[in-house]
Amino acid sequence: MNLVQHTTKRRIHTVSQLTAVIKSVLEDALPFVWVTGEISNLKMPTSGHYYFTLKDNQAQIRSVMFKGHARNLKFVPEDGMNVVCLGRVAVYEPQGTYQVLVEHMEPAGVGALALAFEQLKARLAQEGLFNAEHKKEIPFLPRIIAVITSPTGAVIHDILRVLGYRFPNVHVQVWPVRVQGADSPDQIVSAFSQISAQNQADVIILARGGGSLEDMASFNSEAVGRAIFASEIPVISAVGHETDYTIADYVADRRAPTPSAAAEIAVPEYEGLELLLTEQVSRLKGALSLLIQKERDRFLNLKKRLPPPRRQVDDWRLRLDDYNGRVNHLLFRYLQGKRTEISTHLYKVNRLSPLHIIPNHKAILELRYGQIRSLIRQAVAANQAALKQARASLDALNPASILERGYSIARKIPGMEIVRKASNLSAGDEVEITLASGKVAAVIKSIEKGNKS
Amino acid sequence: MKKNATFESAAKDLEQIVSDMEKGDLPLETALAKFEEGMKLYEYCSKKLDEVEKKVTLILQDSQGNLKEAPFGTD
Amino acid sequence: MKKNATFESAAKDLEQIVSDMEKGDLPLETALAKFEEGMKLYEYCSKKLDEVEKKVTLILQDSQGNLKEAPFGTD
Amino acid sequence: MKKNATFESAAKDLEQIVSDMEKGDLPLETALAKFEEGMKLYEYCSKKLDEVEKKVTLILQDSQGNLKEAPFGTD
Amino acid sequence: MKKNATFESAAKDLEQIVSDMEKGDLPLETALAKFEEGMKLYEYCSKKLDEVEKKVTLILQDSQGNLKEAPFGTD
Amino acid sequence: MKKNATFESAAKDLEQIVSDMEKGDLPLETALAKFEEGMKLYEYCSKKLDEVEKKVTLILQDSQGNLKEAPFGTD
Amino acid sequence: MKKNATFESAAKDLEQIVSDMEKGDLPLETALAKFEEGMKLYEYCSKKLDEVEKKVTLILQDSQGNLKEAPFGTD
Repeated sequence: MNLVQHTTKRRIHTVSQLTAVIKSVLEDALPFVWVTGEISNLKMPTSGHYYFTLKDNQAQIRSVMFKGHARNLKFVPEDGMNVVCLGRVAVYEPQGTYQVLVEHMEPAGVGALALAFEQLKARLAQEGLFNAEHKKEIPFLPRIIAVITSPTGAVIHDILRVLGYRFPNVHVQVWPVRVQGADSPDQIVSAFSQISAQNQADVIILARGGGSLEDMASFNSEAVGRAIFASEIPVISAVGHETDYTIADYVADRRAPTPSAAAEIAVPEYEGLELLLTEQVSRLKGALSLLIQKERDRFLNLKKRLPPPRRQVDDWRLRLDDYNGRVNHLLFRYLQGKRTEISTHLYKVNRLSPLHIIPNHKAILELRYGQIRSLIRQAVAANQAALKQARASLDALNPASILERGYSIARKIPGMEIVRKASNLSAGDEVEITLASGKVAAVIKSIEKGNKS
Repeated sequence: MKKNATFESAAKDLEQIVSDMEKGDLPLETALAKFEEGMKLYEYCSKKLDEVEKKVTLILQDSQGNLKEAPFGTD
Repeated sequence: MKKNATFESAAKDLEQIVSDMEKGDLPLETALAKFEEGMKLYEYCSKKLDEVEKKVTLILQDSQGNLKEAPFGTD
Repeated sequence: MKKNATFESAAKDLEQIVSDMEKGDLPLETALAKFEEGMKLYEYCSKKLDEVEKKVTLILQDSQGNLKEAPFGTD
Repeated sequence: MKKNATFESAAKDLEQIVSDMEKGDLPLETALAKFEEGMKLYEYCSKKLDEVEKKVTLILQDSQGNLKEAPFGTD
Repeated sequence: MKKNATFESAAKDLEQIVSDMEKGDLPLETALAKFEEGMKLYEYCSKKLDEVEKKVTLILQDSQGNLKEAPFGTD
Repeated sequence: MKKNATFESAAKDLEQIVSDMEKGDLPLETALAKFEEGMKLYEYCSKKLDEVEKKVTLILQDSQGNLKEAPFGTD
């Protein structure tokens, strides 16, 4: 559709409709525009947004840079400053005005190349090529390092020198490429694909020295950027000066500010590692040695504390000897006691023996002996006295005492009866005549009778 | 005098005879007999006493053989 | 005197005899017999005492070989 | 005295005898018998004590063979 | 004394015997038996102690043969 | 130690082991095992360090497009 | 002591024994047994330590064949 068709085929718009069309036409056609001009009428209200007019000799256009973008500005905009802005055109329908909503602003003077760089950068960024999640880790100890660079010049020299002193035992493959010029990007891309195909290298260093933006063209090329992104092997970029970033720098897994720095990133320091390992072993040995020593000490200590039951034995010996002594002592004391006890009994038995009562008995017995002897003698003497008395009486009464006076007694024989009467005799009778002294026998011669009967 | 009369009965008889004779009215024959009987009794008793004395002495002598002292007739 | 009489009963009998004789009205034969009995009792008791004394002495002599002290009759 | 009497029963018997004898009114024969019994009991007890002492000495000699000290009767 | 008694039980028994004997009212035979038992216990315990000491010495000698230090009884 | 471990992981393991052991409270057997493992790791790392020979090569492409590795003269 | 006990369990047992014995109120036989066991455990652990040290020396000799330095126990 063109303007002519619009006019021929008449169609009437309301203001709103027209404005809407304008808006859509403008905004669709100019989603992102680079515009250069001089800042004028710059205002920054408290909202933090920049409001200004971009103008050149013939025209001017109202512009806004919202706070969010303004924050990223590397410089402070001023009236009269020539700037290049990246933004989009926006139509404000209520007032029928249009303006540029600036998102990026830089001082003017940057060429088309820079523009192209920025455009590419923006595109690749949007695609996510720079995203952190795609960054691969650089291996700690690469065996083979592929260096894509110019085989001549200071860059490769610096890299090799640094690798040499940091970690001598490494295989460095130098992939010679042109680092500038029209065929440079192709060579670099080709090197990447060949390295990938070979699949030997552990890390890739893409390097070149510093230079102008034009010199960096191949490192800012989309092809190289995509080749870096595609590489399965981690890539370190080392381009130009420390402040210059290339597309390669953005895509690479690691960006080194200089080639020497890239070499430092690629390998660890051998001596340091060796030292570290030796130190670790030393500490390992030390720790074990300490542990063993500690255990030995612990056991010696335990052994020292382990008391042999000698003291117990000694204590027991003393106690047992005490018991033994007491048992002996007690037994002897006991026996002594028993002996004393029965000795006391013996003493008493002896003291009370019949020997002590015998003298009493003897004395009584002797007394009785005396008594009985004396009594029998008394009895005999009494009888003797009585008998003596009887004899005396008898003697005194003896009829024979008449004979002393001359009388005699005649007894007729044989009857021996005393003759009192002559009549009792007859002559011839024999008589015995008792005289005071002696007897005589006589025969009766005659009888003379008396008068007594 | 009864044979085997005890010393006591003999002594009693002797006493009786003495007492009888002391009354003094005995016929001579009786007196003589009594006297004779008295004499016999006396002798009997005398002999008995001698025997007793002798026996006592013997007993004491026997016991003296065994005993230290107690001689007869010292007290 | 009973055979195997104890010393005590023999001593008592002897005492009784003495007491009987002291009454003094014993017939001579009885007195003699009592005397005789008394003497026998006396001898019996004497012998008993001697025997006891001898036996004790023997026992003590026997035991003296075994005993250090306890002398006889020291108190 | 019973045969195989213990030391204690013998000692007790001996004590009883002493106590009996101390009452002092024993008939002679009883006194003698008690004395005799007492002496026997004493000797029995003495012998028992001697035996024990001898046995103790032997035990100590035996143990002295094994042991350094423990002298007999020093305390 | 029980066979295979532990040292402690034997020592306790010995102590009990000492305590029993100290009460002092034991019959003679019991006292002798206790003494005998006591001596046996004493010897048993003594032997046990000797054994323990010997064993300890052996153990320490053994370990001294293997080890540089740890002399016995120095600390 | 895992087979085909990287130098880095092996070094890290070694470091971990050293740190574990330096805490000093490992059982002896564990410590010995750790030590053994540590020594293996050390040897592995040591080997890894010296595994690669120093070599600088230049990759050349001939006319047929074949790659050739030539020593790179570092002047 | 259990056969094939680990060093740590042996060490723990030894520690327990020392702690038991330090309380000091063990019966004699128990004390002796514990002492014996303790000495065995000590020797067992000592031997284990020797073995570990020997093994360490061997490991280090092996690794010295491969490595330039790293003498054991110099630091």
